[in-house]
Amino acid sequence: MAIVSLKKLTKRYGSMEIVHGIDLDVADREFIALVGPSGCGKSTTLRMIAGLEDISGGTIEIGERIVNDLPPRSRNISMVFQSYALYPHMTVRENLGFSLKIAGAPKEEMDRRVAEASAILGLDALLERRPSQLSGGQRQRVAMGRAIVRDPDVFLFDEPLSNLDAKLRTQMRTEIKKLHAKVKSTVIYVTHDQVEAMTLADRIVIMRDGYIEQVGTPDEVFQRPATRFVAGFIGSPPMNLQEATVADGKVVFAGGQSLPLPIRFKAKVNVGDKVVFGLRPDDIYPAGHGLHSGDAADVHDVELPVTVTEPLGNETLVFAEFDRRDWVSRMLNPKPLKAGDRVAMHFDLSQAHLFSAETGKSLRA
Amino acid sequence: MNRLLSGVAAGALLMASGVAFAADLPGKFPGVTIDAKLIGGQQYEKLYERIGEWEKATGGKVNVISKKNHFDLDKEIKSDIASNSITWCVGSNHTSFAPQYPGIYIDLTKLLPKEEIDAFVPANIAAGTLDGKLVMLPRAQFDVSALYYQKSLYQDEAKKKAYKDKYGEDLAPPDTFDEMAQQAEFFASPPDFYGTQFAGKEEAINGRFYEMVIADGGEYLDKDGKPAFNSEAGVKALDWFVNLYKAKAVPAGTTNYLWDDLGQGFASGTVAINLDWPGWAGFFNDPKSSKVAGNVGVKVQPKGSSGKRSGWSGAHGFSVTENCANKEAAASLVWWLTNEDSQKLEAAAGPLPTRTKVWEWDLEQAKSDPYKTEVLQAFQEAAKNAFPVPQTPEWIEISNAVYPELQAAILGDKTSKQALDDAAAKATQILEDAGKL
Amino acid sequence: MTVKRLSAPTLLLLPAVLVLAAVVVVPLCLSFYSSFTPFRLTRPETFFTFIGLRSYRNILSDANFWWAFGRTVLLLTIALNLEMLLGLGLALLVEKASRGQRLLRTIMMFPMMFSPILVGFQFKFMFNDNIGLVNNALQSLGVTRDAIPWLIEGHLAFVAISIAEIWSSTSIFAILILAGLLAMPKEPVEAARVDGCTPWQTFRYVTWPFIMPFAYIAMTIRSLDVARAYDIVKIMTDGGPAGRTELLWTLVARTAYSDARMGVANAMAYFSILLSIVFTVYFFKKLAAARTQIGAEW
Amino acid sequence: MDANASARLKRRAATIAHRVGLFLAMLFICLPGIWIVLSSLRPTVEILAKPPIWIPQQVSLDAYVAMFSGVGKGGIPVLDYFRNSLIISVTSTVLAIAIGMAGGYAFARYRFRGKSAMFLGLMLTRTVPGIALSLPLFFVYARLDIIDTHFGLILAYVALNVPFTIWLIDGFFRQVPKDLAEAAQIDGCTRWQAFWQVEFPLAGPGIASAGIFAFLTSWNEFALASQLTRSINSKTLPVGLLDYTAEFTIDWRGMCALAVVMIIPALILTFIVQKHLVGGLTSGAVKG
Repeated sequence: MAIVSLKKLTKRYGSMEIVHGIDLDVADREFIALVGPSGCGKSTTLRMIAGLEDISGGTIEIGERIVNDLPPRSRNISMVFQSYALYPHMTVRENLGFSLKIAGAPKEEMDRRVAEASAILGLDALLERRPSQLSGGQRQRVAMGRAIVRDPDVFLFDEPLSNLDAKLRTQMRTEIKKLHAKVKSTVIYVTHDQVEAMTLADRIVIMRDGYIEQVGTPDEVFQRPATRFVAGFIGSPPMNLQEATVADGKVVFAGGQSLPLPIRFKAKVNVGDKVVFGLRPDDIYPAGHGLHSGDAADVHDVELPVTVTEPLGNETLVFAEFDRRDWVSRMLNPKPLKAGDRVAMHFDLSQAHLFSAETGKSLRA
Repeated sequence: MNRLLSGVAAGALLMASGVAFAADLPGKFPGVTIDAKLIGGQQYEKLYERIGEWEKATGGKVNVISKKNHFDLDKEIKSDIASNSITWCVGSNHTSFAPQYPGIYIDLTKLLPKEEIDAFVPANIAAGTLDGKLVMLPRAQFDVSALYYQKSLYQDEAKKKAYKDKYGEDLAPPDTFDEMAQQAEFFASPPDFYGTQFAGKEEAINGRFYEMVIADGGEYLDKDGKPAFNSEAGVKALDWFVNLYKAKAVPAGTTNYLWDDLGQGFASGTVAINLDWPGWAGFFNDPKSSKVAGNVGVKVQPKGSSGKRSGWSGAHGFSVTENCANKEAAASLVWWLTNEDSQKLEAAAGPLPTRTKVWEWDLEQAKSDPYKTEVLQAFQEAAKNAFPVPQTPEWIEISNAVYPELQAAILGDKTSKQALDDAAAKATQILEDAGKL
Repeated sequence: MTVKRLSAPTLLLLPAVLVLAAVVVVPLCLSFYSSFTPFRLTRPETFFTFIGLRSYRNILSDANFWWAFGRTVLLLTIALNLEMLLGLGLALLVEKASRGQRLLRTIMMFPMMFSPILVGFQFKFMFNDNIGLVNNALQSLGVTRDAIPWLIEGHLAFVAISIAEIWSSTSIFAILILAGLLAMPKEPVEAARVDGCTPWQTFRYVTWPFIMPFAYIAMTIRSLDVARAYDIVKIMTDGGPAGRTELLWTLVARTAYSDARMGVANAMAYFSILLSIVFTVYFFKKLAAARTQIGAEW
Repeated sequence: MDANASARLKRRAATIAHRVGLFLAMLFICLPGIWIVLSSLRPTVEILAKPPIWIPQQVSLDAYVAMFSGVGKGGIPVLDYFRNSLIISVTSTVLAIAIGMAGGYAFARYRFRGKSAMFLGLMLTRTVPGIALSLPLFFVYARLDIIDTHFGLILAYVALNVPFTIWLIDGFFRQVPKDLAEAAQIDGCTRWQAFWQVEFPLAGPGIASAGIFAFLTSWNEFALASQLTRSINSKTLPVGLLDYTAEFTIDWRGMCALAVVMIIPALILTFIVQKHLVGGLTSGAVKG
């Protein structure tokens, strides 16, 4: 049983508070991703869970045991570092077996568990090499193997894939997912890459400036971002977000252009409210090239000039100017377009989000 | 081989004479341990083998707590005085350093029979006496300079003739400093050959200067203890060095030379005349170390313009501290290391003794060796004119203040008079600071 | 836990602090006090006479002291800079060599194995005007007929001392700069070559900025340790002749021991300590600046 | 074609220039050493010959034989000096490294108030010239009665070397990524174990190079040794060199022989560890 529970967890360096009393419950065998821009406190939080940083306030429970002041080795965790932190003076085998050696495990057990981990990760051919003789992906695998061998309650990952190239990263992502299916431990995974978080995690924790902005499944955080920040952070390309003012039945942008007030927000706002209007690129598209058929109830059509196109093969990102700003749209089944073309855009306002300009909170019911 | 033989001889003599003093000296000191600071260096070591015999004879024990050359020993003794840690009994001493610390050593006349002290050369005893206290008993390491020269130069007919033509005198080893300078210039042919040389720094140049001031009829310190070397005699003395340097009759590096450079320079055969210490006599005549071996003549030091010969001298000796717990035992050890047998042992290797009897013995021993006889006779003659440094505690400090000025004059930075006036001013200042004037 | 963590660095530093306090700080306090007394070694009672700043006043008005001071600064400046240049050259030469690195590096460090006092004796003999190696060689090669008075003539003596000092200490620069060269990534140099830099430009704009921190480390190490030059100078000229090569350290040593005027000597010593501190702090600053410039956390 | 030819020529010229430069530099470095070795083998009359004798005519080991042949026969207690030097240098190096490791680790791994001031302060203790320190130190030592003991000199040398070892070792620990120690702690190590199992082996070459510097400093130090040692109880080789100087003489040949005896251990040691020395100073990229 390895539930991880953070209560009012706080970190201060001198007078500077880095993590502001966050609460989080991680279920047993759950894969949870901490995501956010650099400096948001996600790594610090992870390191506090690991015991590598003192905590300034609150409690950390692992497996229903308060571990606030326990040293890392007593928490029964393992961790994969961004730099992998392989011991350069040991072979792969020694790296894998190091924790067991320290724990004084008998040789047979050590060999057995190293062999198991090595088999899972396909490291058999590399066991006698040193880290310097390995490629990036191989090192990554060794780092994971070292974590597995310990058979921990909780796996901690600190941006494990950020040193890999794009292709390898995708590949390793899949392997991590498979691994989790096999070892069935609780995983806390820190990343700044929302794609990684979305693809891997059962639930995502989005952090900013030492606060948790939202906790939810990938679907929840994508569909129902709780704040403007989450809305902008999750999804690629990011959501179009523009400041606007609510007028009678419409939202008016800074440049004077307006869109109808989405129906589902009619009861939530008053005339004169300052809001941020958000619409994902998937919900703006040239007629006939969208996710939806375009005949939904709350659709608005505008003809806009194209400024840039980014063809991706199966789709093209079209940047079109509206209210003197570029809005990104995703065109499926792309047709050839070039800068300067004018194109009729569907705005699917049923998918629109409104956030309070003042608090950044979603105005959704 | 020679050394070995003399060692055996000394050993035999020791057996013979050891009985004579057994009644009172060395005495019996069972269980007594004497801490001693001794001068270190190969040529002084042979004597220390005799310490074992003293231990056997008296039942005492000697614990050597330091062995260094005298400059470092001086530093060490000063440090001990300053930190109040004179915990030892017997110390090596030297007439040039002794006046700096008159207070720490006892008067040896109180502990040793008068006839033993009378057996030393009186001048040596006088040099070891400060304010009426005999602070050290000299060992057979007495130093006064004599003139070494390359004999062949004086036998070379061409040179003889050239010299006669030039100066109207016969070429013979110099008897006065003026002759010496004249011949030095005559022989010099830089950079391959030099007429003479002198040690150019520290106490060495100051001592030579001191010696010449006296030879020229002047005084270094007057009877009130005031610096008086910036007199006419002083200027004349200093000019002697300056002119030799100007005439390139001495090696250009001479102002940085110390004794070892001089000895090695003469041994290399590139110097005609060399006023130097007795310790070199063997070295100069040893074909293994010297190119002038077999060609060395020795003569008493030259006369100054006043007709006086002068011999700035130094002697090594041993002293007993006031803090010593067992002064009798310490005095016995000091006596032992300077007694007849010990002196014979040391003198056999070349250095000059300080006991009258040992001088006689030494000359006797050298009879079959004409070179050694010549050396001993010259130095015995030279020793007659010997005198130690002025016995003021500030001597070393004055020396340090004066020598840069002497160098400045020699190198031409100042005139001799100017340099001496500056030096005298500094020396006066030092004496005033010390409350002596 | 918190208490324990707080004390960890303290505990770790404690032995160093204790040893340094015992061997350096306490004796320094003692000597600082004595610089306000007319302390003479041979008269221990003078240790308790207080004369205030008189020694300092005397020193400050003593031209010889200021000459020695200036000469010391000059020697340090010249020697340190030349050592750095030569060390750099040596490191570049050794780094370029394709074979025999092990031997070359050992030879490069050869002078470090010589005790400074030995260096002093060795160069004193080599520079002897009459029988020294240098003059013998020059005369045999027909460069000169004269016996050049290396240790006598004012400038030459200074040169001779500098040569000895440089010979004995260039190794430290060479070894540290070599370390820098070996640690340097190859890509920037290659990039510079492709970008059309001449070898000199490549060195000036790419290599040098990278190894600069190493050079400053060497500078700092050396400036911490400059006083070891004392042993060399002491043996070679001991400040002479006629005070032409007098440095602070030789002056201090002679005043302290030979003249036995410890009080005054200690006052002088404080100037030499001050000088070392100024040099060291200066190079530390330079080092920090150079580190940030290339972003190297060394 | 022309351009290629001249570029090739230039390159060859550069190679030759490099070889010549390297040879000259090495020659300049080695000459004094070679000369010392030669001087120790030749009779004095040949060393000091004028005109000079460049090619040794009589080579012998007399000076070495004499050196070892005991007091009174031209010998000096070289074995005692050697033993003292070895004991003092090795012990003080080990201690300086141990203390330096503790201090360097503190600077590299911990944050604490006044860290940079502390660091500079420690460094500055090294700027005190030996000559300024020797007498006050002597006072303290005289009170503690540790003059002329191994302990006294070891203590002094530890203090002499500690600032420098702290500095170097601090740098080496900084180069060992913090991650590694943390990984080790997560792998079940205490901080102490993590240090010995991971950080220490990785900083090893660097620590070895700090050790070499410390050893050479102790081995060659003279100013303090001449003040704090007195007899064969503790006199070290550099002080022993002065046994060949007396009031009027220097036995240059004997001194050279002793110098050779002194240099050889340092040379062997350096030759063995030079790879670690340079490697230790460079060990940068632990992470690939």
